[in-house]
Amino acid sequence: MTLTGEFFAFMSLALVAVIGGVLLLNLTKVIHMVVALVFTFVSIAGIYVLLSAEFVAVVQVMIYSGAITIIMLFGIMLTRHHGEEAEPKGGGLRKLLLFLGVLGFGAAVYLGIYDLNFEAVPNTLHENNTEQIGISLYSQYIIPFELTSVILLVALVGAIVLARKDDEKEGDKE
Amino acid sequence: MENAWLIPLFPLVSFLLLLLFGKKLKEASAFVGILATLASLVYSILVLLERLSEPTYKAETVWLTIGDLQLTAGFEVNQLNALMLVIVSLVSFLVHTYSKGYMHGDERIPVFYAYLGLFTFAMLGLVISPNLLQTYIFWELVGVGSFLLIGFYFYKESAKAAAKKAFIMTRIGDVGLLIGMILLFWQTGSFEYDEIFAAVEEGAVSGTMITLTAILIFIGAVGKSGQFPLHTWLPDAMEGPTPVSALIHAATMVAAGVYLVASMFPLFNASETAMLTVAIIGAFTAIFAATIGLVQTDIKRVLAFSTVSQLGYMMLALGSAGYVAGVFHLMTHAFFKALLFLAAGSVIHAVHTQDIEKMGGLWKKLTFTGPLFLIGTLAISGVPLFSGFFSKDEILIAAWAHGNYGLFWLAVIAAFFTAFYMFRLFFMVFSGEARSEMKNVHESPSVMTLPMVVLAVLAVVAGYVNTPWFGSFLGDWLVEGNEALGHGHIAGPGWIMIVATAVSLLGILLAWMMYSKKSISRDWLSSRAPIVYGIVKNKYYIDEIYNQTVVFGAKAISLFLRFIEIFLVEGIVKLTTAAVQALGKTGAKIHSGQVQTYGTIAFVGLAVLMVIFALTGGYL
Amino acid sequence: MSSVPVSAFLALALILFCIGLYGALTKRNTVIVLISIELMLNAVNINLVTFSKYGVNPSITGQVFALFAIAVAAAEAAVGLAILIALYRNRRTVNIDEMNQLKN
Amino acid sequence: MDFNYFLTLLVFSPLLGILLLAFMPKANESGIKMLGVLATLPSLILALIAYFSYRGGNDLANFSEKFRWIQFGGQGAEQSGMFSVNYELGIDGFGLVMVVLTAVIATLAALASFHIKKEWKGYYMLFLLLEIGMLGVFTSQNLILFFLFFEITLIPMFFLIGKWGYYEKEKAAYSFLIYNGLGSAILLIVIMVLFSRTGTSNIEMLRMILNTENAPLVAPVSESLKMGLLIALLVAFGVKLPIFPLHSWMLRVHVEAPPSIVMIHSGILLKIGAFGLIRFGMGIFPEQFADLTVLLAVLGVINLLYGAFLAFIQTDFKMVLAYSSISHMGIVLIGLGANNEAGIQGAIFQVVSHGLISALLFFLVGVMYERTHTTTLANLGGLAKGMPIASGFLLAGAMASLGLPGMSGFVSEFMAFFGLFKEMPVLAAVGTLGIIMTAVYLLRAVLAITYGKAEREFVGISDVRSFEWAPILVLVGLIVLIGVYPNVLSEPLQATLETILMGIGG
Repeated sequence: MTLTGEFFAFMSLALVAVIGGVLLLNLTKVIHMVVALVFTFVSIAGIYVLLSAEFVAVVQVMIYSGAITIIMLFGIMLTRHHGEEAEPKGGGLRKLLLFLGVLGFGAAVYLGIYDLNFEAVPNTLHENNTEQIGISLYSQYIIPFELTSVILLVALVGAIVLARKDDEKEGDKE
Repeated sequence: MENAWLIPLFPLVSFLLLLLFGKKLKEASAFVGILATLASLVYSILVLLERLSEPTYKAETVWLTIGDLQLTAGFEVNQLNALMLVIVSLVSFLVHTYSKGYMHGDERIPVFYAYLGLFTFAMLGLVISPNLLQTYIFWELVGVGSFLLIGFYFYKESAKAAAKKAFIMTRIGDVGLLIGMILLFWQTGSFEYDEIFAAVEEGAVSGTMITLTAILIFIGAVGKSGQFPLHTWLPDAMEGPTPVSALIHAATMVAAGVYLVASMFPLFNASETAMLTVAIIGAFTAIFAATIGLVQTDIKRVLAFSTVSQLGYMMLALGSAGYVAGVFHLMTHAFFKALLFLAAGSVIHAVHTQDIEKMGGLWKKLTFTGPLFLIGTLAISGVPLFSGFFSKDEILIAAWAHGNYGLFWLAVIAAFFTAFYMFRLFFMVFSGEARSEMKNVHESPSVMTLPMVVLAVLAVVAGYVNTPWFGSFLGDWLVEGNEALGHGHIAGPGWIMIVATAVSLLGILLAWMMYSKKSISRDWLSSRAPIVYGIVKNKYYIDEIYNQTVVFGAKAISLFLRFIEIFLVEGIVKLTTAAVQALGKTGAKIHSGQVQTYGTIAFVGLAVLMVIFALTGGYL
Repeated sequence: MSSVPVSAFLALALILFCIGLYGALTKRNTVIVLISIELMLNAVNINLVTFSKYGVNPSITGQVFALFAIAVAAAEAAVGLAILIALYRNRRTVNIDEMNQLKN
Repeated sequence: MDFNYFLTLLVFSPLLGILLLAFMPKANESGIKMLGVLATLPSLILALIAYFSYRGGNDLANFSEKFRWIQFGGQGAEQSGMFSVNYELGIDGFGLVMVVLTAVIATLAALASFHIKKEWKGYYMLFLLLEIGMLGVFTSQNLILFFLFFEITLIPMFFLIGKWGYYEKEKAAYSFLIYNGLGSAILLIVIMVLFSRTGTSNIEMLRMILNTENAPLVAPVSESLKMGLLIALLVAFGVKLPIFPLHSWMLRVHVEAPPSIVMIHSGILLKIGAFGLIRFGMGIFPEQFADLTVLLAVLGVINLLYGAFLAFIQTDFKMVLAYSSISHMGIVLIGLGANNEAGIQGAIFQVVSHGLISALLFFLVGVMYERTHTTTLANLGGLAKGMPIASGFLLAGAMASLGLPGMSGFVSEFMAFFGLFKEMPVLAAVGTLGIIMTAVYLLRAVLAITYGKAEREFVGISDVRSFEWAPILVLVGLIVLIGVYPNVLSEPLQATLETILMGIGG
């Protein structure tokens, strides 16, 4: 493995992503956690670029770092009681168990992937990436694409209904 | 002889008939039993007469198939069998007749005769068995017959205990026989007597194995014949009606042990150790029981201990290679001991007590019974010219000739004791004055005295079939054609006969001086050595020792196992249920409704599985 | 040829997935739980994109699927938050410990 | 004679009775009882026909029947017959003997059920269902079918104990169900492993496949797996038999269940354990079985002595009999442990013989309880005065149980020990202590009941009544018949024994 720029880029991006994740787990204020995760999302976008998926990277930045994070922040603002994560009581055993479980799971999967290496096949993903995706989406995956739009619609309507229904209920009560 | 198998069937038929119709027949059921045994007797005599001139007859049929093995059942008529058939059916017939009078008025007469029939069937079946397995089968049946008859007065606690004891003690012996028999089978490949003997003779069985099996079989005989240390049931068995004691515990069943050793004689003879064991146990039992007999006060118990003692004599004879002597004494003993028991029954019938301390002066009142009892007493004491004299003499000679000098002297002392306690019994019952109020003392009816007369005659004359003076007809006939059994007559030094006569007369004299003339105080022993007297009086505390060791041990084991049952087995059960309950409770707790907990558990489970798969490479 | 091995990308995805999983199952604030789930989805997306480039048959399909996944994740986040708010209005809490309606 | 559906008819004939009973008005007590008894008769008659036609020279293979039933796997599997579960009934000598025994005891127990006090309708319907299960167990030629019938016996039994039993009936019923449920679970595992690895559940096929080298298997069955399966079988049937220390449920059942049910239970259901061990344990895994003989013999001796010593100190007659059952099942194990002709035949004889004897004893317990309302030894005594006939038979039953020659108990005991003495003389000698103890505890208990002073309250009680004669006479008759002429039983068994012994190679 040579110390190329690509490698250096990967390492730093990965480091940032992992640090973001760890911060998510360890910070106490909810807002901070969300912000920590933004780093992770952005560095994942960087990873996508390394993997010659520019379009996905952009989408990642827009949807995750943008939309979802904002939604979450709104969620926190709308609901939050105490800004901090309350100290869990009596969950120590569960946490330990889970930690071991996650560790075991990770180890088991890592066992499966650590020496995975496929024959490198030359590909042209980086050339006109967006165009390729567009062609693929509108030809091969047209039906899933349409279905996705249905899902989004349903989610939109559903979210509105969920939010409104309670308003009415409360209105009824009052 | 081809139809000798019919002989045991007559009493069996009587047994079945009485079971079915006994209630209607009432006292008439006695006749069913008497007729059946009469038929057996007549037929037995015919078979014996036929056997005198013809060779052994044997017939068999397949009884049980085990794979390639075929176990057979059948019958055999050889010298010993034929002789035993006559003895058994004769005594049985006489006892059946006698019981007609003795049991008169008992409402359970049908049951009594049914039991007698069952016993007689089993006993006759035992003596014609051609193989060990069949012997064992009838051996056990005889035990049941005895058990039923001892417990005939079922409402008496003592009878219940005695019956139980008799059955269990003999069963201990039976197990010995069973083991010995099976071991012998796997050594020789057969249960048949002749094939076993052939195998032993060929040397197909190792010496240790012969000794082992012989001793195991002897244990069976010890149980049945009331030899030390399994003798304690026999005196207790006197709880049964007296005719039963005469039939079973004097003449037939207890002799079965001797019969068994006699019929397995070639096997025993092949092992010096086994022979010595038999002889020592026999001699020891003879002297041991005789000493106990000295101090008993129950008329039947005295006779019971004398039976034990006499059986010891027979064992001594067999153990000293005196095959003929043993069988001979078996025969004479059957007659005079049955006579004594029947006479004792007659006395009890008359005075309604068994305690000789309360009797006395009955000579004048019981004009038949008295002389008959005397004949029996003389015979058992070994007074010259009576049958017991000849047979006992043979035994002593056999013991001497075989080189068992110590045992010989033991036997002589036992003979002295025998004479003493038998005459002590006789004098206490019949001479002097009555020691308690006796009302309605009357002589027994003729149906009871006639059998006694027959036995008395036999008790006198039976000895002459085998005497050193006129020739040993019985002995020669018994061993004819079978060298393994030894000689018909063993020559011994002449002084033995004199010694035997002297000790028996001495015993009689001593008894006369103590109990009739009263020139020696009766308390002579009890006042001088009260401890010895106490020990002997209590039968050496054997029963108590057994109670303290064997019975207590069994109880202790049982309690220990119950402890295991409660704490270990039930404990495991409780532990299991507790574990399941704890698991259930934990499960209920986990179901807190929190998605995260569910998720955690599901995921951890998955992780564990994945780790396992990863480690095992995907295979379980 | 890339100097970064496939397994490195996969390992990164694995680490992120584990972090997300751990967060989703331990955090008490429902919003954080939702975010952790998003993180897990992201980890999966990394895998998809990695295989689309370095897989046995490199093709654009992996990226397309990543896009779909992102779309669905977005929808899920929206609905999830809506539910969260509805729940919050009912029970005045976002603390997941107190959400045990499954129990009864 | 056409025997095409003979066994199906035989097994399911009680169903007719169940249907008829369903339409019977609940109040018609005598009608229900009559019908209940009559419904057991067809299977009895058919069983006897089978027996006599076999003795008359008919081949038992003629009775076999087979229908395709359930098919797992695709079309290809159907062609090869792999993974198919067929409805297969058939009997060999052992099965025949057990079927006859079951039919006889079921009829007698139905008669004994006249003592039942309530809800005859439900009782008899469950009873008949139980009979179907038992007959099915002994005739099925297929492990899965066997398992189904095996389970059918559990459910009615559970209700019969739980509803018609004595004071602690519910506890006893649960004990029964839990223990036996565990046993069947283990059995199911064994069956499934065998099925999945060999592709067949037919007993004969399994026997052949597993004992031929290089037979076509779906998945390999290693020697150690076979051993594991055999031990699992031992546990599964050991619960049923029961083997120490898995016996405590059986004590409760014996004490709490109504006597007529205990007749069935002790007479037949316990025997399924022995049947299974011989049929499957010995039949399918003969080589591994040969390795386990020492264990079996030791377990047998433990059972024998443990039961005997504990029976010795029990204060309740039913408990004495319960422990005596444990003790006697020890003899079955001893016979199996001997693993030779005599031993196995002795074990089978003991199965039959103990079935008859314990049925007789428990019937008499029922008869006596009916009159004295107690089974505590201390409260009983002198019954020979009030009921001489019942007492006599009780004594006879005890004698048969303690192995008196001329009765069936002796033959089996003798053969089992006969066999074991050949293989392990020392162990057998230890075991013979059990023979003595059997005499001790049985006499102690029986004499305490029948002999001794009559308790005043028992003086006026009545002896054996009309319908009570039939079971007593039939059972005693059979016990004596087998005892006097054992070939009546041993001849049908020879063919089965040969098959089993061929597997052992001895």
